Amino acid sequence: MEIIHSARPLYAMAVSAVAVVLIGFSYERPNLREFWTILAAVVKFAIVMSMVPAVLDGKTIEYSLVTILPGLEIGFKVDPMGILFAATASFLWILTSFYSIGYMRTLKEHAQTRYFMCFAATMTATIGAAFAANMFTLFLFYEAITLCTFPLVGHKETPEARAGARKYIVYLLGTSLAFQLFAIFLTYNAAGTLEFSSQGILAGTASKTMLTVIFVLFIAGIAKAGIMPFHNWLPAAMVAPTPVSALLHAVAVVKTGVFSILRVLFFVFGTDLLVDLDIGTAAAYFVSFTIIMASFVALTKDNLKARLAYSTVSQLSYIVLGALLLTPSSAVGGIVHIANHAFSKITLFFCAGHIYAAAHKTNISQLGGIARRMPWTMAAFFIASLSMIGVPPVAGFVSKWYLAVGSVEALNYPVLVVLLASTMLNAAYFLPITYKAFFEREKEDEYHHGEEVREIPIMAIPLVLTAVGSVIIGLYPDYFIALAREVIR
Amino acid sequence: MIELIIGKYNYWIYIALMMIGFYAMIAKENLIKKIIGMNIFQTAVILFYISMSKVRGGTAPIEWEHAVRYENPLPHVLMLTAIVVSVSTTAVALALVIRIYKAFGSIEEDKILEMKGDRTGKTPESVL
Amino acid sequence: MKEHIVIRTVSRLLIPFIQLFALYVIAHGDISPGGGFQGGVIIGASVILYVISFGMEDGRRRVSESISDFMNSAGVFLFAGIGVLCILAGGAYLEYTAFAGKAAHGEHAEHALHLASHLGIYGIEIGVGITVAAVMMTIFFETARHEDD
Amino acid sequence: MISAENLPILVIIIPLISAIITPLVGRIHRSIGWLVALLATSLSFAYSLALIRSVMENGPISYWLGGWEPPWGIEYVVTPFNGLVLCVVSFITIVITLYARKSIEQDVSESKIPFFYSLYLLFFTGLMGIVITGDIFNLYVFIEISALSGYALVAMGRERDALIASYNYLILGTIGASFIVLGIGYLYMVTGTLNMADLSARLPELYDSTTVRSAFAFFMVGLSLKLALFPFHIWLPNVYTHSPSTVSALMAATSTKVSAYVLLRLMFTVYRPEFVLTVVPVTKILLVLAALAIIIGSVIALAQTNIKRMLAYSSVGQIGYIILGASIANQASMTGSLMHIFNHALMKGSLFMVVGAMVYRTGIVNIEDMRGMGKKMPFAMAAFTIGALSMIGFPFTVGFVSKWYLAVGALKADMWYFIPIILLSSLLTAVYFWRIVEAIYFREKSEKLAGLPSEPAEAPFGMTATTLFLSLLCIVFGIAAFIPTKVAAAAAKLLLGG
Repeated sequence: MEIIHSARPLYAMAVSAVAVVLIGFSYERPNLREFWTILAAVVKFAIVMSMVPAVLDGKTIEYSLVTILPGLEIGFKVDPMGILFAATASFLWILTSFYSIGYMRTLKEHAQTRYFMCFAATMTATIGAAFAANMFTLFLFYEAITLCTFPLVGHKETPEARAGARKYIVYLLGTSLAFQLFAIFLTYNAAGTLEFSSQGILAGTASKTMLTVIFVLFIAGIAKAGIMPFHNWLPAAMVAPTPVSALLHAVAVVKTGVFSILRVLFFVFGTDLLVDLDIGTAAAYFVSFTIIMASFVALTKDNLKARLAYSTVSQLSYIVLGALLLTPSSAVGGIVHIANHAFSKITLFFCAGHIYAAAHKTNISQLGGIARRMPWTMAAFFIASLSMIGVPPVAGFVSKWYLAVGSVEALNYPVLVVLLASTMLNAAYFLPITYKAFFEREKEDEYHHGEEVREIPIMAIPLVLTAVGSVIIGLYPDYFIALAREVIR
Repeated sequence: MIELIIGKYNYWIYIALMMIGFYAMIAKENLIKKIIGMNIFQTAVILFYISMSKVRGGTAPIEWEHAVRYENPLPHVLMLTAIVVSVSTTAVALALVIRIYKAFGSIEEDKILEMKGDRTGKTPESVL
Repeated sequence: MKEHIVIRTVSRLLIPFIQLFALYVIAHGDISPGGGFQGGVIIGASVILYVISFGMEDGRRRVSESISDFMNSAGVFLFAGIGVLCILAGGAYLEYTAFAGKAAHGEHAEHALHLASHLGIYGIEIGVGITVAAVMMTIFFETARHEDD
Repeated sequence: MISAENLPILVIIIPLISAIITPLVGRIHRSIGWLVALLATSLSFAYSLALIRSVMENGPISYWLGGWEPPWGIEYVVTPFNGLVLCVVSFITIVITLYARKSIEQDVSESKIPFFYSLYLLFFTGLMGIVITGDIFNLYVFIEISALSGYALVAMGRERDALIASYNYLILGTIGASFIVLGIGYLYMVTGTLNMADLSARLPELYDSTTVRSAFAFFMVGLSLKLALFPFHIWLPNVYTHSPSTVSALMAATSTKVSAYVLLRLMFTVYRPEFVLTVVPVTKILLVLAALAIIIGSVIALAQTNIKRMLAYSSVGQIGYIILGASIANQASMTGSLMHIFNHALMKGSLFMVVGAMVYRTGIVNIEDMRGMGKKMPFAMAAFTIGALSMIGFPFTVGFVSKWYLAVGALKADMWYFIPIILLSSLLTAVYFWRIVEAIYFREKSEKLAGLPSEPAEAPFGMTATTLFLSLLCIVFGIAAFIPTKVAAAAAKLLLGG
């Protein structure tokens, strides 16, 4: 495989780091400040996209920033999986920037400068995680994301926000320090390196028991992936402003989690070793449990964001499941689902935030007839929920299809049943919302008198775009599938 | 056994003194008594060193025509330093006790501990 | 105790001799028992005796705080300074023989080295003596100070 | 004039002479004392750097005091091991000196300021002397010099409790030092030498002697007291809590580190590694104590309401790390231990400096009252956050580097069970630091803070700048860790007899 040495991944990261500083300095001029955010988002996306052709040609771009200690290197490697994640995240950042501006200004939130600074910082860390060339770099950015998003989660500074933010940091920092770091120590001790390799680095380095321990520690340590029992932070983090929930808890944070798990599975352990260890199936059942349970919990939630949060927990586990089934098709399904779920879920969160900003509603039971006032929003919501359920031609179908094929290939029929069951459950908790919005009467007393509820363009446009995006991906999935196939090749 | 007790009597004395001093430092409530204990402790150490340097029938280690057999001068020199240290420690300790007495009105440890953290009393700054 | 005429007279008589003895001890410290430390203590003791018999104020008039502070520093400075002079003269720290300079290689080499090291030791002894005396006084004055000042 | 070979003595003698003249020149103008202190520490640091460079290039340096050849004379030795400690101590002291000027003006009454700097320099002299000397009795003398000036420095604290803290420190410190001097006496009795290198050569054949073993026991107890190794740590929290901010920072950053150095020096270079590992496996005891220190220090820190006291207990835990690494005693863990001497000096120094700045401006020491401090003192609190992250062991900070080495060392020695201990303490550290970070940024100002005038917000420039500088170094050396690691690895190799 051809290797290009280039600092481009670093630039892609640095753009938003520079933006952090610029945003900080222009705190007195909101327009300039927002301009920096958008400029950084666009430039970042452009840099990321400029690396795509090379990656599709089967090349990797590598850059070593600094070697902290022998064996501990901050290095970047742009490979198909990384670029898939980076492209998704940076593209959605552009839309989220617009959406954020609309949201923050409409609601006249406080501490907007801090908000945008942390947002840009989080994006820096996310891209860093996407391009991390070794487990140490990944861990570094994994932790950096936790820290940068902490102020965003606790943005409202109310007691609930603080409690949520505390839960958030306790879960994420706690598990990563206790388990993930432990696993990294053990990995380094066994393999003598932390560098990702497509064959895995752990094969034949330690006893089976030790490798199983490392595996379990990694899975437990990456709480960002929301696998039960370490999923509680995700609903707790919903106290954040909705754009944060949208980008961070549908894309950046949780996807970094599953991305890390995929990295660990494919590049630290390697598929062959996982087959040898024979822990894939057991873990797959474990993850399946999360899929089903989270769906059931989602059914019980009336708060729209909470329902979306549990849906996220469930959907994240699809990705992990895909990787754990250890067949090419399921792996493709899992990887593609990173992008698919990102587009769909961000749409759903955008809708939730838009409804809150425009109509000050947070609960599903209040949504009766809202589609009449916010037709675009609810249409987008409908499309995105179809994607969640896995109805063609929307994006979610593609990944679900590959997952189902993979489970058949692996002769793992229980998992197939889980997939189908969860599809039913998804339908059960998403479709009633749409039904309510379109076909129920709105309750008069629910509205503030004299206040006209209407859609806010700067918020509506991004969510329509993401909905359209998920349809396009559903219709033309080849691009992403090509990337995903590069990963497992 | 007798040999052990009598033949090495210097060590027994030093250990006894050391234990007395140590006990006083740890167990006495009175701060001055603690300092006295500390002095006994340090004296025990000095005694130990000096007895170590003894040469049977040796004279003082000075430039002198009779000094054919003389005692090891090095421990003496070391103990000169140790005495200086001990004097300085005592001086610092006494100065502290004086200030403690001015600030708390007592040199009994249990009474002081009762008052500790009670900021209504005079601060050391104000008694200086 | 100020009113005790006997004590005052005896002290007045004794103190000069005590101090003379102190100087003797310092001066003979290089080859016989004694030296700066002991001599210094004796000087300090003489001042303390003076204070005991004539009182604090009188004592402080003789040896004011600034003088004892100055002596404190000056003694150590002398000590350390001689060490540094040795370095400047080309030897190691406190290598007095460095003072002999070229004479160390001349015909009277042994004599020169002997003289140099004695000179060095005398300087050190005097420094130590000054400091110890001053420290004794300072400790005494500080601990004997009245509560109200 | 002053040639390079005299550097080892100059490192000591310059602060010593400066300490003497400070009270005199301080009479002319009170800020001259500070200038002298700054000059002396800077020169010491410059010479230490020159020394370590020379050592890394040309091998160890030996200096004969008074031209007397060791083992008869006193010898000063510089190796990569103590060169590193010399640099750390003098560097941190410069930074704290810069910081001290304003802080001390508030903490110490004006007439005492020259004396403060005099004691400060003496303390520094003692520490440098401890590190550089190659003579075991000289070591004791320097220990006492630094300890005596340390007692006086602590007693300068603003509250009267400082006097009690200082007194207890004095009593325990004297016990510790007397034990050390007894150990020295025992060694001298059987070997007839006081030179460390000479001792090291003569001791192996005497390892079975009860005298040599008792000497070792005396050293261990004495140094554990000086080091505040659990369970000998009781003096430390009070001392750190009540002494002036500058002194807390200085002591936290240097004096326990130097004691740790002495422990390592005695364990591995006077006695040999085989003695502490196999003949009298004291490392096994130390491992247990270190693990207890790490956990208990963190747990007690969790329960504190006074920030200074919390940091003090956290120090107890961190000392455990240093001892843990040394007791595992392989190349990686020893490197980690030495790195942690340096790293902990940086982070704890900066944290205490933040607290000092906060006390200077607001007088707040209770964690409860720190709510909303981020809005008042953003720079100081940024430094606090960095320090806190470093204490947690966040990657990109120095705390991670030493923890990494310790963990790798523990795994290499097949002592995997220490990893959960390290990680658990990281978690506890995260808890007790994070609750403060959260309180300072995400809470309304406390009543006490709101009651204070809003201007001036930050501590004076000298304090804020030095604090930030030190905390930035926590990041710089967390990224460029290979620079100190190179020295630490060389030192570790030396200690382990390779």
